[in-house]
This record gives sequence, C-alpha cells and structure tokens, in this order.
Amino acid sequence: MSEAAAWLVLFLPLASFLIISLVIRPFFNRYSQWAGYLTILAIGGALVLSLMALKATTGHEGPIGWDPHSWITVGSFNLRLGIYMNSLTAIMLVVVSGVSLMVQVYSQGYMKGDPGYARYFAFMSLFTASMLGLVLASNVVMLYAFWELVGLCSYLLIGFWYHRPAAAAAAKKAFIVTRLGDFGFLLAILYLFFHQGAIAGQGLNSLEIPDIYRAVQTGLLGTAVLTWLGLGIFAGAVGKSAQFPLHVWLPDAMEGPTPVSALIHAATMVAAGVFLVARFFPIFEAAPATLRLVAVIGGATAVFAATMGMVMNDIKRVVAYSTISQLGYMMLGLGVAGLAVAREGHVTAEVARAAVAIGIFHLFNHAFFKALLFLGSGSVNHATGTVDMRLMGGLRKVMPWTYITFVIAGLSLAGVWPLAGFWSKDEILAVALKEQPVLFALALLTVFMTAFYIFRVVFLTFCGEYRGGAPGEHGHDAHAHGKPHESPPVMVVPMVILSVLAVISGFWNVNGAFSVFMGEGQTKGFFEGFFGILAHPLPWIAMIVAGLGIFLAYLMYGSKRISAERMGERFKPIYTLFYRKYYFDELYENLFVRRSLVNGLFAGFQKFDTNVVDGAVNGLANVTVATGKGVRRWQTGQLQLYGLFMGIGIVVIVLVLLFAG
Amino acid sequence: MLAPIGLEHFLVLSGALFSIGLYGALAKKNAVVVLMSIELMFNAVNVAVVAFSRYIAPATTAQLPDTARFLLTGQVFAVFVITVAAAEVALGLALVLAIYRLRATVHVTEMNLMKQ
Amino acid sequence: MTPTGLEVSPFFTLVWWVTAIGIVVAAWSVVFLRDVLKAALALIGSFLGVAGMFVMLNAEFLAAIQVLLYAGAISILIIFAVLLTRDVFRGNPSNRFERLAFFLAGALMFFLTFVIIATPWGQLKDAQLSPEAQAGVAQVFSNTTPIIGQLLVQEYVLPFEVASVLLLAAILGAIVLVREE
Amino acid sequence: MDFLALTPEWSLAAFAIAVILLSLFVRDRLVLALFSLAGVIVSAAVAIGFATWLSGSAMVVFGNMLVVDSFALFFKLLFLGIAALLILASLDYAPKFAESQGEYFALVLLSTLGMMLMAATTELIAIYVALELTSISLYVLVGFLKEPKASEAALKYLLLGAVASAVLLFGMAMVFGFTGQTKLGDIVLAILRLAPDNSGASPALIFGVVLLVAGFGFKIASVPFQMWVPDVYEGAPTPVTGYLSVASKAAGFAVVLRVFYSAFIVPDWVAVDWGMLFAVLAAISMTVGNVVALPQTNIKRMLGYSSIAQAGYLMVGVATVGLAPATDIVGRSSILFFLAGYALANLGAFIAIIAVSNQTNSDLIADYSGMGKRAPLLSLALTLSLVSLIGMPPAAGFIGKFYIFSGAVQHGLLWLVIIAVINSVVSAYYYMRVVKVMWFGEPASAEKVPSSAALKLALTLTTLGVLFIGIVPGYLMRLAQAASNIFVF
Repeated sequence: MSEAAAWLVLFLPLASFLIISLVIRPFFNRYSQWAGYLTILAIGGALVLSLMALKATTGHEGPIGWDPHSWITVGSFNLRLGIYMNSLTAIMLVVVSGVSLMVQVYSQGYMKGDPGYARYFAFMSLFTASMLGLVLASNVVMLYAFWELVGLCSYLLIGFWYHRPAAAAAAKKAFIVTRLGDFGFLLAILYLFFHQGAIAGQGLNSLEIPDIYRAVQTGLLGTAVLTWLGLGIFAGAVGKSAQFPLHVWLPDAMEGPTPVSALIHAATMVAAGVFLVARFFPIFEAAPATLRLVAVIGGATAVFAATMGMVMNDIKRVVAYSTISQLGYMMLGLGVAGLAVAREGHVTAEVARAAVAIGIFHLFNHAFFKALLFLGSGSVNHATGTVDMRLMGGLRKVMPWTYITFVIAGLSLAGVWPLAGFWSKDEILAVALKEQPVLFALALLTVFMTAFYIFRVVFLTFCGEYRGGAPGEHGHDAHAHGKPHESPPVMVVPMVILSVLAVISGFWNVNGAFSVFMGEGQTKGFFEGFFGILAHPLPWIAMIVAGLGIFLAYLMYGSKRISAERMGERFKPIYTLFYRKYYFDELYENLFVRRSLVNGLFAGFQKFDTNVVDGAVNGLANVTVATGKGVRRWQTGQLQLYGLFMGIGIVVIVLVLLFAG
Repeated sequence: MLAPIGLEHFLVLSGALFSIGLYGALAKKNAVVVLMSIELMFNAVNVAVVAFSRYIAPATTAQLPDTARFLLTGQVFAVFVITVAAAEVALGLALVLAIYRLRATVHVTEMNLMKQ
Repeated sequence: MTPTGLEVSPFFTLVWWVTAIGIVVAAWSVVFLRDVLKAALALIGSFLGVAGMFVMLNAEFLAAIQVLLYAGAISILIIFAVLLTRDVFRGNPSNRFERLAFFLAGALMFFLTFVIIATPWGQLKDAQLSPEAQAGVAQVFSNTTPIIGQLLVQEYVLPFEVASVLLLAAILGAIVLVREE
Repeated sequence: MDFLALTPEWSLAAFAIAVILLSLFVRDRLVLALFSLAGVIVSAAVAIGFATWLSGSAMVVFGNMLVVDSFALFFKLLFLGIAALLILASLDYAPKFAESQGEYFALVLLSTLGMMLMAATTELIAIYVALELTSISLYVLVGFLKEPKASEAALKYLLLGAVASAVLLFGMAMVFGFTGQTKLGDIVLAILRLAPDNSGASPALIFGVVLLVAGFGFKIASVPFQMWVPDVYEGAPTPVTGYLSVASKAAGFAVVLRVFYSAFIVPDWVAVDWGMLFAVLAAISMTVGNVVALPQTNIKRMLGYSSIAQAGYLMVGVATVGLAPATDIVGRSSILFFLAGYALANLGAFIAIIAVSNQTNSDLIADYSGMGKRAPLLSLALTLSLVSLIGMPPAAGFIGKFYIFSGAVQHGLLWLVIIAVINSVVSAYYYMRVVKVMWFGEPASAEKVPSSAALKLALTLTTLGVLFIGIVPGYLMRLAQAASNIFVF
C-alpha cells in the first residue's frame, strides 16, 4: 500500500464528481447514465484500494507513517495535509466505500428516469469523496473541512427533490441543527490551537492528530483542557450522529431519496460522529468525565429514540429512529468501554484502542444491516409508492427477495445469534453490565424495543393482506403502479450482497480477530468463540428479551390479521378463542398500548421531542430572527438617525475610554 | 480683566463650532442647511489645525532652521481641507438639485424610499 | 511662546472675544434662523469671522482663501441652491430628532472642552527653544504666504496633485449628476 | 524618481482623462470598457514590475509621504484586480448609464486611484486627500442612475460621509495637535516621547484616536458607523454596490492597518486601547450585521448587512494587531488574506446578482426561486460565493476565517473568537436561504437567464479564484505575509 494509492481512495470519487458536474451535466446530459457508471467505477476502485489498505494495516503495529505534506506555512501557523492510516481508518474506508458501492448500484434502479439523475450521482460522488477524506485526514483542520463538506452534501441530497416543500425544509433543518454541533467542534479545534504554546516546545503541532495523541500521552495538556476539548468534539459528534438533544433533524431527513438515507443517514455520515469520538479517543480517555457524558447521552438516546420508533407509521421513520437508537448504542459502547479501561488506571494508546474496538465493531456491523433495512424500505416504497405502513401489507408474496433480506437485517438488528448484530451488541452489553448496571438496564430495554419495532415493521409491511399502496402518485417518479412488484435485479442484487454481509460481518470478532486488528486483545479458536459464547448467560438473556419483543410484535401485528379473520370463519369454536385473543389484542392495543403507551408515555416522548427539543432549536432561531427584526426597526431610512447613531457611538466610546479605562 | 488668549481659547471655539455644525447636520430637515452645517464643522477643524500649527508645532518641529517651514503644516492642512470641502459641497448641491428635480423636495426626512 | 507678542495685549483679547462671539452667534443663526436665505447669509458671516481668526493666528494666506472660496464661491453656490429649490418658503424646520441631536452636540461639546482642558498642552507648548529657533519661528510667522506656496509645490506636492485629480472627479460628478437626460 | 514611483497611479489618471476624451468621439461601450481595462492592466503591470524590482524592500518618496512597499503593492494589485472585474461586470449594466458611460469608467479608474493612494500614503494630509478622492468618486458612482432611489442613496452617502470625514479630520487635528506631526513615522516617535506610559496625561490623543476609529469606521462599515450601508447598497447600481462592498472596505482596512500600525503601535497602552476598541466593535458589528441580515428580503440589502458582519470578522484581525506583539505578523497577514478571499467571493455574488437582475429586474430573494434550473452555472457560482462567505470549505472564506481566528486565539482573544464562531453559525442561515431558494425553489418561469461573455468571464475568474485560494492557500498566504512587513519609520 503506497501513499499514492491511499490518496487515490479520496481522489477517485472526487474525480468522478468533477467529471460529472463539469463535463457530463453541462454537455452530455442526454447520456446521464454515464454518470451512474462512472460513479460506480470510481467507488468500486476506491473499495478495492480500501481493501488493500485493510490488508496493509492488518498486523501492522500502529499507524502507517506517511509524512504529511505542507499545505500552509506562515510563521507559527503551520497546516499540513496528510493521511493517517491505521486500523480504524481502514475499517471506516471499507465501510464507506463498500456501502457506498452497494447503494450506487441500487440507485441505478431506484433513480431511473429521475430528471436529476446526473446531479444525484455528482452529489453522491462528492459525498463519498468527502466522507473518505474525513476518515483519511491526519490533520484536524483537514478533518473539519471534510466534516463540513459532508454536511453540505447531506444538505444537498436531503433536499434533492426540492419540489417537495417538506424536503427543502428538512434539508435546511438538518444543515442548521448539525451546525450547532459543528460549532462546538470548531471551538474545540480553536481551543486546541490556543494551547499550541504548551506543546510547541516538544516539537508537536496542535493540529496534527498523531501529535495530539503524543501530547495527551505525555501529559502536556491538563485534564481541564482535555475535558473542554472532549466536550467540544463530542458536541460535533452529537450533531452529526443525531444524538439527544440534536437528533431532531434525522427523522425529517428521510425526505431525501431512500438510497441517500441508506448511505448518509444510516451507514456513513451519521456514523462520522461515532468515528470522531473514536478518532479522538485518547482525549476522552484522559478526561473520564467526558466518557461518562458520552455513555449517558448514548444510553439515553438509545432508549429515547427506540420508544418513538415503536409508534411511527412511516417505514422510513421507524428505521431512522432505529438508526438514532443504534448510534446511541455505539456511543454507549464507546463510553462504557472507555470507562472500564480508564478504571485500570494507566491509559495507553493500546488500551484506548481496545475500547474503541467495541464501539466501532457495532458501527461496522450496523452499517451493513441498517443500509440493508433502508434499501429494503426503499424497495417497498418503490413498489407501493408510499412509505405509510398502514397502506402496505402482504408484500411477502410479491416481493420475496426484499422480504427475506429485510427479515435477515431485522434479525441482525434485533441481535439474534449468530447474525452480525448479535456479536457487537453482546460486547456492548457485557461491558455495560460490568461497568454501570443502570446503563446496562437501558441497553437491555433498548434490545427489547428494537426487536419489537423492527418486527412490527416486518409484520405490517410484509404479512397480512395488501392494503392498497399509495392513493396518489408515486413518490419520486410518475410511472403508475397497478400492483406491487419485486424491484429490478439492479436493486435486488446489492440487497442480497448486503444481507450476506449482515449475517457474516460479525464473525470477524467471533475469535477476537477484530479486537486484535484494532490493536488489543487475543484470538481464540473460531468455533470456540462461535459456540462458546452460548455457554454464558448474558447472550441468552439478551436473546430472550429480543425474542419477547419479536413475539409481542407478532401478537399485535402478525397474528391478529392472518389468524383471526380466516381461521374464525372456518373453525367457529376456535374462532371464539382467536376472537377473544383478537379481542385481547384489541383491548391490549386500545387500553394498554394506545391509551397508556401511545397516548401516554410514547406520545409524551414524542410531544417532548416536537415541542421541547425541536421547539428549543426552532425557538433559538426564532428569537434570533425576532431580534434581527427588532434591530432592523432602527433602519428607518432617516439618514440623520444614522448620523445620530454615529454620534452616540463616539460619545459612548469616549466616555468608556476616558472615564472608565 | 480677561485672561490672555491662548491655544485653549481657539480650541474651545473650534469645539463650539463643531458641535453647532453637528447639531445642524443632524437636526435640520433642509438638505442645503445640512450642507451648510457640515461646512461649519470643516471650519471648526480648520480653526483647530491652524491654532495647533501656531502654538504646538514650534515646540515639536522647529528645532532646526531648515525645517522651520514645517511650522506651517497646519495651515497647509487647512488649505487642503478648504479645497476638499468645496468640492464636496459642490457635489452635494448638485445632488440636492438632482433630487429636487426628481421629487420636488429637499427635505432629507422625506428621503426614505429604502428602509429595513 | 508668543512670537508676535500680540496675544497679551488687551486689545487683541477684546478683538478675539468679539470675533469669537460673532462666529458662534452666526453659526447658531445658521441652524436656528427660520429663513433659509438669512441662514445662508449668517453662514457667510461665520466664514468671515473664521477668516478673522486666521488673521489672528498669523495665517493671512488662509484668511484670503477663506474669504475668496468660502465667503465668496461656496456661499454663492449655496444661495443659488436655496433659491433654485424654492424651498425658502418652507422655512428651516427641524426633524424629530432635534432634542436628541441637541443633547448629543451638547455632550460632544462637554467632552471636547474636558479634553481641551485636561490635556496639558503647556507641556507641549513651553518646550525650551533656543533663541535661534525662537527667532526662526518668529520669522516664519511674520510672512507665511511664500512659505505656504513653497510647501505646496515641494513637500506637499503629492496631496496637491491628488487634490487636482479630486477636483477633476468632482467636476465630472457634478456634470453627470445634473445633466438632463 | 518620485514621479517614477507614482507611475501606477498617474498612468491610471491619464487613462481616466483619456477615457473621457475618447467618449466624446466613441459611443461604443465595449471600446470604452476595453480602454479602461487597458489602463488597469498597464497600471497593474507597472505595479507588478515594482514588486519584482523591489523584492520586499521599500521605496520612500515625496518626502516620506508615499511608500512603495509590498503592503501598498499588495493592495494596489487587489484594487486593480477588483476594478478589472468591475469593468467586466459593468458591461451589461452600462446601457443604463446612457450618455455618461465614459464618465462612469473614468470615475471607476479615479476611485481606484484614490484607493491605491490610500494604501500607500503615510502622511495624514495625503491620506485625507486620497480618501476624499475615493469617496467623491464613489458618491457620484452611487448616484449614477439618476433615479429616485439612486440619488437618494448618493445624497445619504455624501452627507453622512461628509460628517464622517469632518469627524475624521477633527481626529487628525487632535493627533496633529498632540504631536505636532502629520507623518505617521514622526507621530509614533512624538507619542513615545510625550506619553510613554499611561499617565492619563493625554486625553487629546485618546480622543483623537477614537475620532480616527469613527472616521475610518465609516469606511469599513463598522457598527455604529454602518447605518448608511444597507440603504446605499440597495440604491446604488449593482456593480457599484459590489465595488463599494469590496474595494472601499478593503481600502478602509488598508488605511486602518497602515495608520494604526505605523503611528499607534507603541507605546503599549495606546495599542491596547485601540486593540480592545476594535475587538468590542468587531463583536458588535458581526452580531448586528448577521442578526439583521436574517429577516432581509432584498438580496443587495442582505449582502449589505452581511458585509457589516464580514467587517466584524476583519476587525478581529485588527484587534489582534493591536494586542499582539509588534513583531507578530499573523494578525496583519490574516487580514490581507481574508480581504482577498472576501473580495473574490463578494464580487462573485454581486456579479451573479447583476446577471439575474438584468433578466428579472428584481433584487428580491424570492425571485431567485429555481435559478438552479434557469441558470445552473450562474447559480453554482453564486452558491460557491455564498459558501465562501459562510466560511465553509473548500472555498477561500474557510481558510481566511480560520487564519484570522487562529491569530486572535493565540493572542488571548478567545472570547471574541467564540462570538465570531457563533456568528458564523448564524450567518449560515441566511446565506443558505438563498442557496435553498435557488436550488430547491420552483422557477417562476422557464426562461433562461442569459449573460454576456464579459460577465461570464468575470464570474469564472472570481469562482476559480475562490476555489484556488480555498484549496491552495499557501501562495496567497505567502504574499500576504510578505506584504505585512509594513515599513515603519
């Protein structure tokens, strides 16, 4: 793996973006399918190179040291561009380019005939390039630059169907809310630079990531400084990863095309926040207070988002809340693992990496099954023209591939042995139990709700009878649907590939290989790990809880339609039983679920979300705008009032300088 | 009876002229009167610089015979101020006339087509 | 430092006070007279007073310019403008910020006076000058016009040139602005 | 020798006069524009020649009143570049000036000349005359359309400008009175001699400095001397608005840097006084500019408020200069760098606005709806300009802001930088609103928005410039750094 090859990972999608937007769109828009092919080619190349990087970092001790290139040097101001290639980088590269490739292939089918086809692929290329750049950056400023670019692309892609007012509003909301977090991140960078003096003596540059690690290890920065830094960085992560209380943008972001949701709002960009915490983990590790915050915010978000996922009728929104919840899970994993490590006392880079491994492993697995869930819901949406699950049902028969892959992803999400989600979830649960029982309880509760809501989706969407699909026109193109049908192969194949990954990606750490790859841990035999884990009680507890969730979903949404009506006609005596059961379900749903949970607790959460959290964010904006309008009132067009302001300004300044200073 | 006239006297006079000019520029409706008031402010500046030139410059400048003529820097300053102010007021009057032709008013309070 | 020694004479003091009060009253009239035309005439009076001040500061050349340019040319322009716009009949009203402007000007006046009094000008003025230097100063102020001429085309030739370009710009601008379409 | 050093300036004046004469015989606006452009190019070529020849050293002429140093040359080339872009951008607009096109181009050249002198003069009288040359040309340019709004804007600009220059003059008089000197290099020596420490013995000096800040504050549009900005920006012809927001502001900062850095950098108490003053004004300016920009509906007015905010960011750099040790160049060079990036981005935005308003005859943001469909490349350029103004990568504004802020952070202005960063977040809202309307709005009509080759050229140049500075900032940064070695006597 040469340095040039590593740079190529970034430049291939970037070149694709440039060619599409400067050559294909202006001059060859009739051949816009080239844009798709070019994107797939470029990202495919990036994936191959990423896999090479993965291979190169395997067994490599520490990062592969390439000297950064000087970008700007003026006096004490020194910025360098470079690649920081370690196992974390390599993993992220593979996740980003791999999921991106699948999504681009899928988009060939999904976006077919859309008038903005070339624009779509241009933005997707730019997004992938920025995301890869974010991962590769060896310099905080470079990282931040790509961090912002990623946000910009997200903005452009959420609002891709700009003729929908909701899409444009959602794009703006996402942009503004995430920038609130970015602001903390930027402050952290500036604060870091503020302390350049403290570490310059050691020949370190406060903006270079390896130098930051060294400065933290050698104790050049005090705990207070590191705490503030950690808080700033975590603020950025909270915004991008849609953690409480900045999570409000992500559900709305579902207004974008579904492949965009799959790539950006499930697998990559939202995971960038988790990546950011992982990237700066030594800082967090050295300031345990921040780790506690990470863990608590993560745990709270996981439960909070899951409760809302249980009551949504929009399939994409369920998956979106699920994403928020799972990202919270990753944060929880990072936080508690970090705390567990910090407890040991001496913090070294190796130990920190072990903690990172736990959070990142879930990120890695989640990327595949969550992207798959989105692609599946996109496929459903493509077939029925709606995202409302109440208008779906019975799609199992007409869309077998979508059904099977969706169920696999759902099981993986629910954490059923031996699928991918099981392995990473188990690690997080284990370390949470060891570290903080309350957080463990939250995590376990999340497991239950996760299983429940995802299978509620499965039962509502794929089981029962078809309930008609979209009453109006299709969401993104106008071709009419008589009946729902399976999506074309170009969409199904990526889903199948992802479903395979959703099964096997977790096997990597069955024998501890992932942890070793990340720098810490010991391997054991594969089969020993594969079956041995079942000898412990914890996995069983988790799976039973998940099973209960699935069962409850079945009782409420699966059985009531299939069994109750058909069986009831044929077997009168048993009908009563089922009827009663049905009645019980109704009762349950009416009294318990709808009255207490939906109208009570969950609706409360939702109200809290829309009124308080959302309201606070909007309120802040409104206050600012109102202030602007107030101040603007001085601008009356009366030039002498303007002159008066000048005069008053002078008098006030003189007053302060002469009599107060 | 009265104290001998010194720098401070000229400066206070200048200040008074400046303040009256500022008041006129900010409080009068007629654009021509505003221009007249601005002229008063420029005159105030001239009084000040010429007085400084007369009282302060000797102590700071005139150590050597060949730089003695820099004593008059303040007066040269005033020459330029007069020139520039003349150009500015001429332009201002041109604008006032142009606006009067367009809108039949010279009251600056009525010039509020643009606001907020 | 009193190069001419005039400042100490009571006559000079008297003339100064009369001129100063005249200037202030004239300036006051500019802003408070009801008739714009009379205000313009008061402005001329104020200009002439300032010219007198210049004379008392040994700046005869400036006094001449003041009379020619201000009291002559600019005042004529202003009177033309007053007559051309026929707004004389609307008087010389104040806007609604009158009071605020008055307080502001008053505050400025207060600060200026404070600054003038609080600054130890004496420390600057009374620096020790050698007798030769004193003589040189007296000579410079005895006849300022040739020296100003010299300064304008030698040391201050740059602003002099720039001022000529400035006048060109102003002429161009005035032509453009009043030209009928 | 003296006049040789002034070649870039007098050649420009000669071309200005020649343009007027030429316009008596030639009516074709293309010829007039190309001729003026030739003047700019000649002047720029000479300036570049000087820069090469002097290679960092300075030439002092006209009895210490004018310096040809790299600081002056940097700004001269910046102004000439802006003027060239302005001339290109004005071609589409010039027919509205009817008979007066020759005068228009002449006044553009003369105002550029004034700005070049502002950056190069080191004596109060010369600075004042140069500043007035700029202002008078600009007053006329603002009122060039002779319609009610434009004339009103011009009169407002002139009356307030005249009051501001009276204030400035009074400040200069105070400084002159306190020191007996008008040359910046002599002033600093005199202050060192008369008031070496904060003895409280120099209210006149403090008062003078405050009045200078107020007078120059008018030029750079700092709160509370900024109230003219929105009205004048709205009323002026769009190319002139772009010119005002960029060149006039840059010239103001050039003169602020030159005056305050040369004359008031020592003793420390003076430097700290104006440093903190600029810091506070910076905080207020950006907050007021950004907050009031939020509810604007007219894009020119919005950019007017945004330019107040940008002046706030720039003043962060000025404050750094005041508070930093005199040897530290980050503050000064960051201002130069930011100005260059800002000039390109803001000018790019205005050029795009010219193209759009030529078609729609409206400056309302709502009328930009669906521009992404009607004029994709134009919208792309405008988007990039706005992204740069927000300070987002990969545009020049990102590096510029980061550079200014990092300098400020290093010299203890963390509180100010925090305010500035909050402001950047707020500003994203209104800039992105335009972007949103352009790309995510329904087009009012399917009609394309045509633009002339000159306009396209100008827009391409600004866009590429913004990108170039954003991606390869090292080159400009070295230039800015070299230019920051202001010659102190």
